This record gives sequence, C-alpha cells and structure tokens, in this order.
Amino acid sequence: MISDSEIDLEELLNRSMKPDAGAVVAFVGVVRADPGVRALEVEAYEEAALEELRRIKDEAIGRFGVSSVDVAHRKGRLSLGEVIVVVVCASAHRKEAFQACEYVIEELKRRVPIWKKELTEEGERWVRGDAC
Amino acid sequence: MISDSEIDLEELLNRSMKPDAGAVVAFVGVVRADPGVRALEVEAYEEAALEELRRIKDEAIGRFGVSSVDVAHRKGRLSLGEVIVVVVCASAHRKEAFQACEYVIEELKRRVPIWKKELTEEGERWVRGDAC
Amino acid sequence: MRIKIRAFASFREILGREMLVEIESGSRVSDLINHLCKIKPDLRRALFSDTGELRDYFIIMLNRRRLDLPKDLEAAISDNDEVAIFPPVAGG
Amino acid sequence: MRIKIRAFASFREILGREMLVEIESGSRVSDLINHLCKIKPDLRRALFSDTGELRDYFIIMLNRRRLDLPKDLEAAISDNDEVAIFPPVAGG
Repeated sequence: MISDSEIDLEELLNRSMKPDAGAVVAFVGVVRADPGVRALEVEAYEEAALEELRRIKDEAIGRFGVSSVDVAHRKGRLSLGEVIVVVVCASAHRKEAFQACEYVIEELKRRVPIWKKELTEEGERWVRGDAC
Repeated sequence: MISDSEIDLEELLNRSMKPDAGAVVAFVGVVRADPGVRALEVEAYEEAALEELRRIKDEAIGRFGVSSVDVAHRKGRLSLGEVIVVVVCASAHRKEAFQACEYVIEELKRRVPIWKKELTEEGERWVRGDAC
Repeated sequence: MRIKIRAFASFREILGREMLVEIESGSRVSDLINHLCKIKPDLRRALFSDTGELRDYFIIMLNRRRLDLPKDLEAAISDNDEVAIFPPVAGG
Repeated sequence: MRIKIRAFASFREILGREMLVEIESGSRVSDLINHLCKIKPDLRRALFSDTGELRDYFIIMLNRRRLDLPKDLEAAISDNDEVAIFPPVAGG
C-alpha cells in the first residue's frame, strides 16, 4: 500500500497477529532529523512500485516460508519523526520472520521506484539512490 | 517491564519513534495455537528477570550502538493470539536495529527466568526450556 | 505512433510528470530518447556526459519492466507503450 | 541462620512459591539441598536420578546470581540469603 495519509501502525500489526503465527517482526522507518533537514517529500511511480512490492512479498514468502508480509509506504509531504515505511512479517517461527522482514526492506530500498526529496534550510535536494 | 495486563504495543512503539532514530525494529511474540493448547500461564522470577533484562538491554546497546531497547513481557493467564512479549529497538540505521532486536529476544529466551505452562485439553504441562 | 512518457523525481522536474509523444512507427528506445532530448535540452545534459557518453545515473522502464542499458537502447517500442525515466530509487 | 527459598514453575509445584528455612550456620548449598529434600521428598526425585546422581534439568540462583553446578554446591550461604530453584527458562 502506498498512501498519502498517515500509516496506521497498530492496524497493520493487528492484521498480522493471528494465532497461527507466533512471531511477528516489524520494521518501521521514520523520517530522521538529519542536519538542516526540515521535511521530506516522497514521490512514487505508484503502479510500478506496487507491482514490485508484490513481487518482493512473494519472494519473501517463497524463500522464508513466512505466513504473511505487509508493506505500507507513505508518499507526499512528511514531517520529521513521521513514519515513512512499515514492513510486517508474521511467521510460525521468529528466525524466518526476522529474515523475511530484513529481506523485504532491503529489496524495497533497492528495487521499488520511490524517491525522497529533502527540504532543507538551503533548498531542496533529491536523496541519491544507492543502486543503479 | 513484566506485566499482568495487556501490552500496549502502540505506546511501546511510539516511545521508540524519535526523529534521531530512523529505524525501529519490533519483535512481537504471540501465543500460538499449537494442537490441543487452550491457553498459556506465564510465571516469572520477577526481580531476577528484570535484572537480567536490564543486562541484556545494556549489552544490546553496547554491542550494536542502538539508541533504545524496550522490552515488555506478560505474566499470568494468556489466551491464544495474545501478545506475550514485545522487543522494540530503535537505531539511526536499520541493520543495527535488526541485529539488536534479534539478540535481545534470543538472550531473553535463553537467560531470563520466565516459564510457560500450556493449558491443554488433557491437562497442564510446563514448556521445556532449551538451555540449561 | 503514440508513446506515453512518465518521469519521476529529478527527471520529472525536467520532463514534467507525464506527456504523450508522437514518434515514427518502428522507432527504438534510442530514437525516443533522441526525440525527447530535442524537445527538452535539459534531458540531454542529464542523460549524456559532455563528451556524448550515456551516463549511468538513470533508469528506463518500458511498460513497467526495467531496461538493461545500454543494450536495450535498441529495443523496439510500439504504439501506446509507456516509457518511464527516473533516477536510481531511494525509497524506504 | 534463616534462608529464603523461592521456587518457580515445576519446582514451585513441589516446594511452594516461597518459604523460610532455618539451617545451621556455616552451611553450604549442598547442605541446604539435603535439608530441603528431607522436608519435601518430591524434591529429591526432581533433583536426583534413581542412582543418586544430580540431574542437570534445574538451576539454582543464590541472591539472584546463577550457580555453576555441581561445582557451586560447595558455595557457602549466609543468613538472609535468597536461594531460588527452577527449571531451565522458557520465556518469550
């Protein structure tokens, strides 16, 4: 899910907490107060991003055998301290839940067409992507 | 924290979400519906458990440089699907947050004096600890 | 034939969010890029170095599949294709 | 001297949650265990095999510090010490 409005963390977590999954691991990315940064503007190629997220989710389920993977990513203007991304993986066992959650956030950052622009005191600058 | 009453997951998470910590990783342990199990009874040597949790927390901060570690564990009677333990680690960077969170839950299971009794259809049985 | 161009992040600031371009049937990705560079000279500076070599700090998707550049510059494009141009991703 | 005994999980079901025992000054952990086994014969069956060997499926803490058994069976205990007996932990 890619959304303009605040991510409901509790709703996302509760959706994953089922009695068949003993372990839930969540990653929450927060807009960090880097020096000079006042806010963040997030842009997405939404159709392509959702397709890629679906592929990453299927890969995580296939590789680690987790029972569910949920991802929510914000777009639009975000303030410092706001939640930008949430990944929740539920599994019968904790090791797999940790592995799947880390896999999903790494692949998201590497592959999903989303960009961030930092709004600083001196102006705006696009955050440079790592992978090309 | 070791508590008789329901763990407030959102409150725990919100406490960790500060603008200096871009990455928050949470582990949530849920009472799993294993065959025949109807409920769980959790017992703790509370003073010793809190001391050990404090040591584990300090180790995680020292080893991984995370900015905060919070742990909440239930005691008393729990139903299937209820949250039994939550570990929340916040860090400037995600790798350290994942490592610290996994470290804390592994060490908790290995070292913190807490026990679980399964209440099954045939009677009660203590869950066997792994490490001695 | 008509191609839908979509651009994101720094490339959106050059090309605009979305536009339709008319290009000769049988064109390839390279032809489309040359056409766009004519309309938007800033795009040429973003895609090519001063000596005319293709930079590697951008990605092109054809119908939401990432192209393998420079090899896929020779890929054929068809009427109603969607071509997206953007910098390396930086989400999460 | 007076020692506080605390027991948890399966050992609580044998010994009760908490009790105070009077034991001779200068006693060691092993003396305390023998004393407890006399009061609670079920404890002997939990701690020792049929051939009288110490099992390894239990933990003893002296003032919240885990003892290294069987070596620490010879550790000295003092008035007002807290000794806890419990099976391997299984939290989380």
